[in-house]
Order: sequence, then C-alpha cells, then structure tokens
Amino acid sequence: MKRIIGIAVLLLVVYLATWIMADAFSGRAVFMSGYNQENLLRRIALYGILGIGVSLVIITGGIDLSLGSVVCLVGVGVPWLAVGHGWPMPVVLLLAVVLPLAIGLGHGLLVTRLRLQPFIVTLCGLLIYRGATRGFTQDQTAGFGNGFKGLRWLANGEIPLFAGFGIPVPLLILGLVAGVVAVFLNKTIYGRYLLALGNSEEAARFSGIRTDRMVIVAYVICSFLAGLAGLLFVLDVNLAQPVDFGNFYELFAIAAAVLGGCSLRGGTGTVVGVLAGTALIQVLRNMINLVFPSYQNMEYAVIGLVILAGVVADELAKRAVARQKAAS
Amino acid sequence: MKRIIGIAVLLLVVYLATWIMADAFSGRAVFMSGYNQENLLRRIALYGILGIGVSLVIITGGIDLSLGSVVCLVGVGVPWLAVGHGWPMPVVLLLAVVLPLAIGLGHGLLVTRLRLQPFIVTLCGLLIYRGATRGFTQDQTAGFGNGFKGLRWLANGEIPLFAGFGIPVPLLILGLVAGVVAVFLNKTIYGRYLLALGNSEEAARFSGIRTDRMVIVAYVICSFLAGLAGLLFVLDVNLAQPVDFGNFYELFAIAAAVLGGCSLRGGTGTVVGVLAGTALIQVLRNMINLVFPSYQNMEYAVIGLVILAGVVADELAKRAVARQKAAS
Amino acid sequence: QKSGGGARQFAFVTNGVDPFWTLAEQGVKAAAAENQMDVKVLMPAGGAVEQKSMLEDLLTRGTTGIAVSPIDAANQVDLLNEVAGRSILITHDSDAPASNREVFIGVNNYDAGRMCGQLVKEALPQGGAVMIFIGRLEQDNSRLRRQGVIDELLDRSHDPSRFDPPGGEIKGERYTVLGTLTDNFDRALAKANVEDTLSRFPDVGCLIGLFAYNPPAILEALEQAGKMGKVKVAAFDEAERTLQGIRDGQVQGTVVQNPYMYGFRSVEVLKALAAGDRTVVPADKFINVPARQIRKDTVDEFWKDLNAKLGK
Amino acid sequence: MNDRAAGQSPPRLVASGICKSFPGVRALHDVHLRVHPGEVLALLGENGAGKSTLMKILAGVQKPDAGTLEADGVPIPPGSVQEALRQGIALIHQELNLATNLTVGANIFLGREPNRHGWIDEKAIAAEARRVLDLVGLDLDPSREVGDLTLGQMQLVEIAKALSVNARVLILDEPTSSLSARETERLFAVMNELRDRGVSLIYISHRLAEIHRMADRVTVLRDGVNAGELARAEISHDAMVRLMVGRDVSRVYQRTSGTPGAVVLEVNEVRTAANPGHGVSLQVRAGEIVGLAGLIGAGRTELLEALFGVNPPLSGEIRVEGRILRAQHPRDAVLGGLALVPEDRKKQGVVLAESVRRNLSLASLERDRVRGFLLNEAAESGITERMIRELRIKTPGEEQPVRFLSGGNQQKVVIGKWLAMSPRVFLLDEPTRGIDVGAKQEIYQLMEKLAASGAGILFVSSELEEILGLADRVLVMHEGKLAGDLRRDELTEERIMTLATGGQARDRSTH
Ligand SMILES: Nc1ncnc2c1ncn2[C@@H]1O[C@H](COP(=O)(O)OP(=O)(O)OP(=O)(O)O)[C@@H](O)[C@H]1O
Ligand SMILES: Nc1ncnc2c1ncn2[C@@H]1O[C@H](COP(=O)(O)OP(=O)(O)OP(=O)(O)O)[C@@H](O)[C@H]1O
Ligand SMILES: [Mg+2]
Ligand SMILES: [Mg+2]
Repeated sequence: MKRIIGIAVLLLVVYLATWIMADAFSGRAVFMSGYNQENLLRRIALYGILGIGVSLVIITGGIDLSLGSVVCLVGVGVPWLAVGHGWPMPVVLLLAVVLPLAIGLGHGLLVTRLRLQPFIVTLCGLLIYRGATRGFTQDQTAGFGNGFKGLRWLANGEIPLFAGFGIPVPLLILGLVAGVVAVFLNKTIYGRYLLALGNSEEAARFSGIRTDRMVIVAYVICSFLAGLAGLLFVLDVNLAQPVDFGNFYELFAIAAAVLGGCSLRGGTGTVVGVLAGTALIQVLRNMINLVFPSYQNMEYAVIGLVILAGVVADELAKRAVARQKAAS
Repeated sequence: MKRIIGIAVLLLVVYLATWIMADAFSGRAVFMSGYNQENLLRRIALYGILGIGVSLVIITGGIDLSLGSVVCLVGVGVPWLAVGHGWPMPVVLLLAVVLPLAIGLGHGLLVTRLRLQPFIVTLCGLLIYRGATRGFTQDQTAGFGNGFKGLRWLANGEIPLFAGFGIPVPLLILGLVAGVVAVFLNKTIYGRYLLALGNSEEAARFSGIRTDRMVIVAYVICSFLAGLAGLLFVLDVNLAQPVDFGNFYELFAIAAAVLGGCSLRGGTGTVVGVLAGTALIQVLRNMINLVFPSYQNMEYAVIGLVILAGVVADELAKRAVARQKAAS
Repeated sequence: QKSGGGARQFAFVTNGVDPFWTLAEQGVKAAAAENQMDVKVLMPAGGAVEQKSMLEDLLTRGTTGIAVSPIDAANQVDLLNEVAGRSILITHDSDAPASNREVFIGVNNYDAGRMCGQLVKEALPQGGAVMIFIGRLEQDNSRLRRQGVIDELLDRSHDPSRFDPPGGEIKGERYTVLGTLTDNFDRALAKANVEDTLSRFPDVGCLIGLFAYNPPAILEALEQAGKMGKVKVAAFDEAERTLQGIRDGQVQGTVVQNPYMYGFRSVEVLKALAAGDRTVVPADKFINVPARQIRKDTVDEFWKDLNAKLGK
Repeated sequence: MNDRAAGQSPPRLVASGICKSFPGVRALHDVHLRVHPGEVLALLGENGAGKSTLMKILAGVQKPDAGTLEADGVPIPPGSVQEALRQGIALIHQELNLATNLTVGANIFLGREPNRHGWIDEKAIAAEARRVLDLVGLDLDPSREVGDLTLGQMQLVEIAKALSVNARVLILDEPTSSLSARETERLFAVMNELRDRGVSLIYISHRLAEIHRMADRVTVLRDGVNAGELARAEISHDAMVRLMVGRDVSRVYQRTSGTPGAVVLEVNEVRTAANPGHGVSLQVRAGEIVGLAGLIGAGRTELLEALFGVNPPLSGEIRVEGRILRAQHPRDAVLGGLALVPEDRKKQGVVLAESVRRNLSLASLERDRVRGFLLNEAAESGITERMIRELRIKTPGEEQPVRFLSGGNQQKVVIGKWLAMSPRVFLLDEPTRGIDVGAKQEIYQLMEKLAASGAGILFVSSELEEILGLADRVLVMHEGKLAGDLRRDELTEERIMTLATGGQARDRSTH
C-alpha cells in the first residue's frame, strides 16, 4: 500500500487543481459537471483495462509493447467484418475474443519456451498486428455507422444516477475486470505464484510452481484485455483507422502501471495503483483541454513531466524512509 | 563473432532475393543500379547511427526510448531556428550538439544517481522532447527551403566513384562513428568497463570501476548520436514535422541492435552486428518498395516477422550448438 | 498488365494514409483500368522521411510518371525536381509551384475553407462561438483550410498567406473562434477533444470538423452528450456519418473536395504527358477540381454518386 | 552419537544410473545413490563434482538425461517437483531461493499453499509457519516480508520451508555456509531430531568436521562419478579427502608464523551506515594475518565494505601505510592500496559471463593503459599468464568464461585480479565459503605467501577452525562493535564464541 500513497496524493492534487482552475476561473461547473465527470470516467475505464492487462505482464518481469496493435486489430477488425463483410456479430465477437487469446498464447510460448526477451517478442507483435490489419483492410477505415446501437451501449451507455450524472457502462466493465484481477492477485494461489515468479523465477520453479504456465496466463490475460479495450474503444468512437488506431496506447498503459507502483523488474504491482496511474494521466489530459487548450500540443510534454516527477518523488520518498529507518 | 553469422546470412539472403526479384523480373538493373544502392547506403547510414547509439546503452543493460524524440527535437529545431528565426547556423549547430549531450546527461544521472529504470526515464523523454518540440514550433513544419545547400551536402552529397555510383557522404559519417565506437568498445579500457558493467554492475564496481560514470557516458553518446542522426535526417529530407518526425525510430534502432546480437540483458553487442541489423531492415523496406509496392501497407508486418524469425532462428541455432556440444 | 517487361509504370503518391485517399485510389484504379495502365498507389504512413524514400524507390523502379501530394512543398523542391528530372511529375491535392512539376490537379484549400466558413455562417446567422477540430496543423492544406474558415468568419479579405497561430481566442465582430484542437489522427482523442470542449464551453454555437473523421467524432460526442441539434456542425469531406448527419439535419453541410477526381484526372494527365501530349496542361498549370458545398438538398444525389464510384 | 540400525532397513530413496550433461560439461555420469530411513547420508566432493546437480535431480528441479529414481521401491517420474514433494522429498538449495517480495509465511508455503479451490487460507499459513519457525529457533512474525530479513535469517527460513513439507527425505545442500556456530548447532539439533523420527537426510558440506560429527555414511563424488563410500566406522578426515581429491591433504592448516612489520592499515573510529551507533578502530601490520570473527550479522561485511568504499563510512579515518584514505568509491580504495575479495563471489567478485583473461585484468586496465586510454594488450596477456601459472588456476584456457570454473578457481581469479595491483592490504570476506578442501588449502597457502611478501591481511571467516589455524591475531565483532582482540597464543574456540555472543572474556578483558 505504501507504494500507492504517492500516486494517490498526486492524483488528488491534479484533480483538485483542475477543478479549481477550470471551475473557479470560469465561474461555472466545467470540470465538475456531470457530463465531464462521465467522460472522464469513461476514458479512465477504457485505458484502465489496458493498464490492468499490462500490469500482469509487468509483474512477471515482462513487458507487452503490442497492446496498441491488438487494440487496432480488434477495433478495426470487428466493424470491418461485421459491417464491411456482413459477418454475424456473435461470430465476430467470438473471433475478437479468440484471436487476442491466441496472440497472448503466442507471446507467452515464445517468452517461456524459446526464452526470447518479452521486449522483442512484443515489439514484433506491435509491428505484425498493425501491419496485418492495414494489409487485410487495405487501410480502409471501418466503423459501425448508425448500426449496432445496442452493442455500442457497452461503451457509451450509462446507468443514470441523478440529474445529469450516470455511471458509464465501461466503468462497470472496468470494475468487474479490476475486481477479478485484484482477487486473482491477492486471494488466490495463482496470483501468489505470479508475484513470486516475478520476484524470483527460480525460487518459484524450485517450489514446484509451473512458472511457464503462469507467465503464459499473464500474457494471455493481457492480450485478452487489450482486445476487450479495443472493442470498447471502437464501440465508443464508432470508427477506426488501421494506420493509427491504438497507436502509442501501450506506452500510456505501461506508464500508468509504473506510476501505479509496478516495477519493471517484476514482482510488484497492485490493481488500485494502476487505476490511480491511469486516472492521473486522463485527468491531466482533461486539464489541458479544459484549462490550457492553447497548449494542447504540449500535452505529451506535460504528461511526460508529471510521470517523471511522480517516479522521482517516489524514489526520493523511499530513500527518506530508508534513511529514517537506518537512523532509528 | 558467432552471434553475427546468423544475421549476416539473413542479410545476404534478403539482399540477393531482392536483387533477383527486382532485377531479374524486370530485366533491368533496378535494385543493383547505382542510384538505388546509393539510396540504400544513405538510409543505412542514417538509421545505423541511431542503432549504434542505442546499442551502447543496451550494452549497459539499459534502453533508450527517447531516440526518436531527440531526432525530432534536433531535426525540427535546427531549421526552425536557422530558417524560421534567422539564428546564425554555427550557433544553431552548437545547440544541436549541446542539447542532446545535456539530454543524455540527464538520462544518465536519473538512471545512475536516482536509480530510476531506464525504460521509464527515456519513456518520459520520448513524451517530453516531442511535446516540447510541438509546443515551441506550434506544430509548424520546419525546413531549409532552398538554402544551406553546403550543409545539406553532409546528408545528400556523395563522393563520385565510378559512373553512376558514388559513396554517400552520410556513409562516411557512419563509417567514422562506427569506427570510433568499435575502437572504443574493443580497444579502450572504457569499452572494457562498459561491457563488464553490462554483465555485472556490482562486480565491475567492486573492481574499482566508476560504473556510474560509464553508464552516463553511454547515455550521453546515445543522445548525441540521435541528435546527429536527427540533423542528417532533416538535411536529407529538407523538412521536418514536429508531430511525426522520427516517430518510432527508437523501436527500429533497438530492433536493429537486437538483431545484430545485442542482448537487452546487457553485456553483449558489436558494432558490425548493429550495422548488419540496420542494413537488414532497410533492405527489407527497399524490397517491399521495389518488388511488392502494392503490399506496402504490410511493411511493418514483414519487418516484424523477419525480426521474429531472426531471433527465433538465432535461439534455435544456439540450442542446437549447445546440444551438439553436450553430446560430444 | 503486370509490372514485368517494358510496360510503363506510373505511381500516385499521397501525403499519408486516410479514407480521403482511399477515394482517390478508386479514381486512380478506375482511370487505370479504362486506359489499361499500371498505376501503383502509395501512401506513406511515416511522414516526409518515408515519402522521400518512396519517391526514390519509384525512380529506381524506372517509373514513367508520378503524381505526388507533397507534404510540404516549399521544402521538397529539390526532391520534387529530382523526380521531375527522372520522370514525369505532376502534383495533386497540394501544389509545389516552385518545382518543375508539369501541372497541379487539386482544389484551392483556402477557398474551400472559406466555403466551410459560409456553412458556419448559415448555421449561426446571429453569430456565436465556434471551435475548430483538425488532425494536424502542419501540412499546407490543413493550415490553409483552417485559415479560410477563420478569415471567412471574420469577414477578412482574401489572403491565403495570413496565419493565425493556434493558441488563444480569435474574436471577430460576430464570430469568436475559441480555438483549434488537434488530435494527430487519434480518433479517441478527436472525440475526447469535442467532449472537453462541450464541458468547457457549454454555449459553443458551432463545431467545425476539418478532417474527414472530425465530423463523425463531433456527432458521436454530441449524441452522447444529448446535445445533438443544439450545437451546430459544419463539416469537411464525405465520411458516411457526415453525410448521414446532413440528411438527418444534424450537420449544416460539408465541403467536399473531389479526391476521386484527383486520382482519375492524375492518371489521365500522366497518360497524355507520357504520350507527349501537352495539350492537357493549361496555361496557369492548374487543373481545378473545385470543392463543393453539400447541403441537405444535394446530399442524396451526391451520396448515390459516391457509392457508385466506390462500387457499393 | 549412539549406534543406529541405519542401512538395515530397505532404502527409502534410490537413484541409479543418473547421467546429466550441460553444454560443454558432463556433470554426472552413471551415478548411484541410496538413502535409508533414519540415516544421515553425507555427500562429499570437490567443487563441481556434481553434488548439487544430483540433489536437484532428486528434488525434481532438474531432469536427468538418463537414470531412474525409486522411492520405497516404486519408480517415480524424474523432473517433477510436484512428484518429488508428493514423495516427501524436500531440498534446501545451496543458493538462497526466496521470493523477497512475499512474506515469510508465503515463502514457507510457496507452491503448497493450504487452499480451498485456489483460495488461499492465510490463517492456516500463519499458524503453521509459526510452528516450523519455532523448530529452527527463529522468532519472527510470519507476516514480515522476506526482503527485510538478514541473510542468516533467510537461510533459516529456507530450512523452515523444507521442514514444513514434513519431509521423509530432507536434502541440505551446504546449509551452514552462511550460518555461524550458534545457528549451526541449532540446525544439527533439528537434524538429529528428524533422524530419530526416521527421516532420511542427505547432507552436503565442505566442512569435514561437521560431516565427521553428523554423518552415518558418506558417499563421495569425483568428476561426476561415484568415487566411493564410507561406513560410519570408516569416516575419517584422511579417508574422506583421499576419496575426494585422490591424494592426502593435511588435516588442519597450521600457519607458519612470521614476524609482523610496520602498521599498513590503521582504522580510527570508522562508523558504518549499518551500525552508525559506534566506531570501529583496528590496525593491521605488514605480514600479519588478522582474523575477523563474529556471528552472522555482526557487521563484518559492512566494515570491510566501508573500508573499501562500497558503502562509504559515515565518519572516521582510514590510513594505509600512514597515508589518509578517503574511501568514497572502491576506486579510491584500490588506488590507496586496498583489495577486497567480496563475500558474494558470483555477484561481486567475478564477471561471470566474461573470460578468465578479462576478469584477471579488470582491475589493472587503467594502470596499464597506453596513450591515454587504449588497452595495453601485452600487459594484459602478461598478467593473465602469470596469474594462471602462479595461482595454478584450473581452466582450459584464458578465454574460458569464469562461469564455468569451479568455486575455488573462481576465487583464485578474484585474488589474481588484485594481485596484479600489488595492494598493501587484502580484505578477504569469507574467502573459502563453499570451497572444497583441496582448494581451501591452496587459498590458505596463498594468503600466507601474500603476508610473507609484506602485505597485511584482514579476513572474515565464520569457520572457527580456519580462524584458529590461520590468524596471527583475531578481532571479534559483536553487534557492530569490536568486542575483543585476541593474540595467537590466547586463541581458543570458547573465547571467540564468548566474545562473539556478547559475553566478556572471562580471565582478562584486555591483553
Ligand atoms: N545450469 C548449469 N549450466 C551449465 N553448467 C552447469 C549448470 N549447473 C551445474 N553446471 C556444471 O555442472 C558441474 C557440476 O556442478 P554442481 O553444482 O553440481 O557441483 P557441486 O558438486 O555442487 O559443486 P559445489 O561444491 O561448488 O557446490 C559443474 O561443472 C558446473 O559448472
Ligand atoms: N543488503 C542489506 N540490506 C539491508 N541490511 C543489510 C544488508 N546486508 C547486511 N545488512 C545488515 O547489516 C548488518 C551487518 O551485516 P553483515 O552482512 O555486515 O554481517 P556479517 O558480520 O558480515 O555477517 P556475515 O557473516 O553474514 O557476512 C546486519 O544487521 C544486516 O541485517
Ligand atoms: Mg553445489
Ligand atoms: Mg558478511
């Protein structure tokens, strides 16, 4: 829990700052409007699913750079098949589940059986899935047009709560995913195995844990969640272009996970932390659009600086604590 | 040297295949024309400089994801200042050297003194330098127009050799860089230190080596070379867009280094290997453009597959050798 | 005919990857089939660097004629002249007047922008605040297009060389341009930009989407916000959702270029030039494929025609 | 130790015809091994003889290339940890194998968590963990994170983990190498208790005295093959050594003392980060071998690392041959004339992946450089050849990666690296840990030779026998303080232990 305090405080500060700057300066509920909060929550939900997925892989000491391309593959593939080629939606959705599972399995097998480095395997994945999507769609944009309103409710629907505010449906999906993964990590033997092998693969293997299987499971879940996020993204946005749909999302997901306390060396990470990291990045983007729209092209720089500040502060805090411990 | 044979063979195969497919099918010297070979060599030179830079960081066990953004910063910044703001070119060039040096120093200090993870530090770098460039240029394209022909000779000039073929000037620059780095790695005590600390930072430090300084030096050289490449890229292309100039170059540079035998775990890597890896990727792109232009949108997929095939073959070959050794 | 032997090859090079170019590709293909020509369509996804290596490789292949949409004409003169020296060069979509290109086929983006501005004026005759959404500001065509809109709304004189930097509000007598938000082709971000605008400026009068995917993103956001119809929309290009929006009265209108025609005409012109026929080049070296405003009354006809071109 | 009926009952575990090769190494060839209920079988062999490999095969961690395993006469499939655990075979590894991010309890039950359909039963873990921790005498909260423990505590957690299996065959691979006398005694008591309950134990150690004391039977491996067996009655130092090394090695090392010269190392009130409470002062003379004794965690490693600039001292003064040494980084210490042979040989001593040549020259590259910063390859070759010859480093060649050398030869490489710098003072931290008898003797001789050539030596050891045999003088540390300074003629085992555990030297407090 200690690892999360820093990011939680940072999130709170940025949240309050945005609120004050956006609403106080304009004298209206800009940031704190139901509408904006809903939007914010929906975005956190979509990106959060990616972050949770990649955090599982990071816990094993690996990395997944292919997330964004899996988002692209599913996000483009689903409307391309369902609308462009008239395949029945249940079949398409089945494919949208099976394909990411197969991709994750492939990554896991290459990493465990062939002992290839995760960075390389998933970098190749990044290139291959996007290239393939661009190839089979011939770079055509795909979208649902006016159809599939029911399905699209999953991404843009809401459960009305009170005047002007409702809980976005994707947030419920995120809640489900986060809950399952959190329980998996903390309450089941498999979560414990994952944490153990991330810290010391040998210690886990020598204890009779089939570490290879657990690593494969992590990659499979990660790719599956990337596919799920890809589906929700396209249901939300309603159209996807192969050349750039999901571009860079892996980096934002990894950044969120790291901000949330995951160490790229493996063995640590919490779901709550990842959610806080995701929220921080999304609130920042919201802040820039609401408060500093003219500096919107510096968005990357601001996010980069905040992430850096976050990890530096975290490190300095850890050192201060260690020094105090040593002194006492 | 063993680690390079695989990539060398692969490069040869792809080179010959491209030659045969492009020239034999068309009955003309397409691939083997002086013009095309010059282009190819120039591209290898530009990307090769990046690859060599990042390989030094990879040897220390680190990674540099910010390369592409440094390429953007320098590539956009130089014409923006020199043409857009009329700064004298010597001052601008000095800045183009000093700024990357400072960036590398910053990365190195954060990695060694604060013990932050290189992935995170340079991911923040990736975001910050691109965001900053977009911010200060207000997203405007920068270029040299008709000016600076002399300087641009560095990137698009050539030393005529025989009819229709000359050695591109950037290749000479690459030769210089590669030579210096190769000597540094193999013939100087500092190269030894770099390799030793890449294998075991602790053991090197316990031997009295100032490992922190060496790591910083690696990051500084890497950023400097990224800046140099950025300058050459913009001198070659003559224009740079803040939003995408140098995008993804870090991934291609890392892929080239890994193909060329660098292990992301640190401690191994050769300049020749990195050059071969870079050449392979560029010949592949050339092949796609010359032989399969209609599948150009699958370029990424092809490159990804070849990289994957390369590392898988490498791994399998290593295993076969090991098995033979064990058997004998 | 395949690319082997002595068959002449031609190429149509875009400035990026976009549905807009898919339409142009259809035009290219139609014309190529009609004239029995071999024309490759190449779309660089990696910006100016990739466009350069594509052109070099086309020259290597011995391509007879090339139609290019330069990413930044002023800085690509050398490259374009090299192409012109080894092949027949024409430009489309975006011109490079300083180069040795034979002719330019395209639209005047500044004028097109002013046409879009007129649609805004129709939508908000009393004046009001507007926000501009666009993919990037770097390429010439987008800069001119945006400037056209602004100049029209501020009733300024016709001056394509003017440039208002994107930061800050631009206030005119009747219209205020609240800002310009870019998204780098990230669809999710394009939508988020609209949402955040609705949060910050609840009384925004009209949303202007200048890249093909911007109007659909605007419509998505409006629908979710329950503000459909309350906030006006002015569009550019012919995304399906945009046309549907015009039909449903959600979009005031859209300005369409004619990318299909860019492709089609480019091929025809290349063919003529390759045969030594220079009569296709007008004196001012500009083949205008004018932009058009599509409103509710013309949308059905336009759409039918479009689908026919796309083979739907 | 009373007579036991071991060997009469049918064997509990039998391994036959075991073969195992690694790339370039034949680790085991047609090896046989059996252990009976209620028996302590000692497994002996030089470094690299294949002991650990054989044990890993028994525990299912590694799969043999050939051979069979039988438990109680029933064959068990090799290469499965789960299967081995089912048969009650538990292995305490030579290297620590703990997940430092998990709690003590989680580590003890890793892979065997009490669970209901996958849901962990934390209460059961806590209760059961407390029980086995008590067994090894570790008073620890099972919910503490392992990463916060000391090395010695971690070793005890490893032992507790193996005990929690309720093993029928318990394998201990050099469990005492990071334990001091007190913990070792405790461990032996537990082992005796288990033996009396009928558990089979396989015990590996390079400390022959321990084996003499504990073993009912000894099996010896040499170069991956069975080299012989000794029944309880036949176990003697000489017999064991002969089987292991194939020649006689003297029983106890006895230093042929010289006369110490001037003070080469002087330490005044140095405070370390781990023990900021009090300073340490000591002196080492030229030609003198000073032993540094103490319990695990007494702060000996910390002291050596502070002197060497690894964790720079907080305050105090260090002088080498009278010159002040400001040790802010190992480099300062090296230039000042110090050399450190670190505790963790594989991580800190050698660059495992690099060649013998590169390791031997690593410290002296800078001194020998030419034209600013170019390598002096001639000097490098000279050093490499000389060290391989003088230290008799057993290696197929200069280019052999150090990874493939035996522990003793790796240690010689570390020493050779420093010899090239002709340091004035050697700091040796557990220089013979995990090293077989033959190599130990060579290292002792080497230390004497260094002293004879005028260097001062300060060496840490947890093996009292070697301290008694080798040291001219012994400093004893207790909880970060120097608790005593004993001359050679005052040395006894009890005196050292009393000081190390915080008692006063009874007869005389100072000398
Ligand atoms: N994973 C491995 N890969 C390659 N070689 C190995 C591996 N494990 C052990 N070896 C080699 O097998 C041989 C036997 O090693 P093993 O660890 O079994 O020896 P040991 O008798 O336990 O030695 P020590 O007393 O030093 O612990 C050695 O030559 C060692 O280098
Ligand atoms: N890596 C570490 N992190 C935190 N504390 C440590 C570390 N290493 C040692 N310590 C602490 O420093 C103190 C001294 O340990 P040190 O290893 O110096 O003892 P030692 O006498 O050398 O024992 P050993 O015989 O195991 O080497 C101990 O209390 C230990 O807990
Ligand atoms: Mg062993
Ligand atoms: Mg110690």
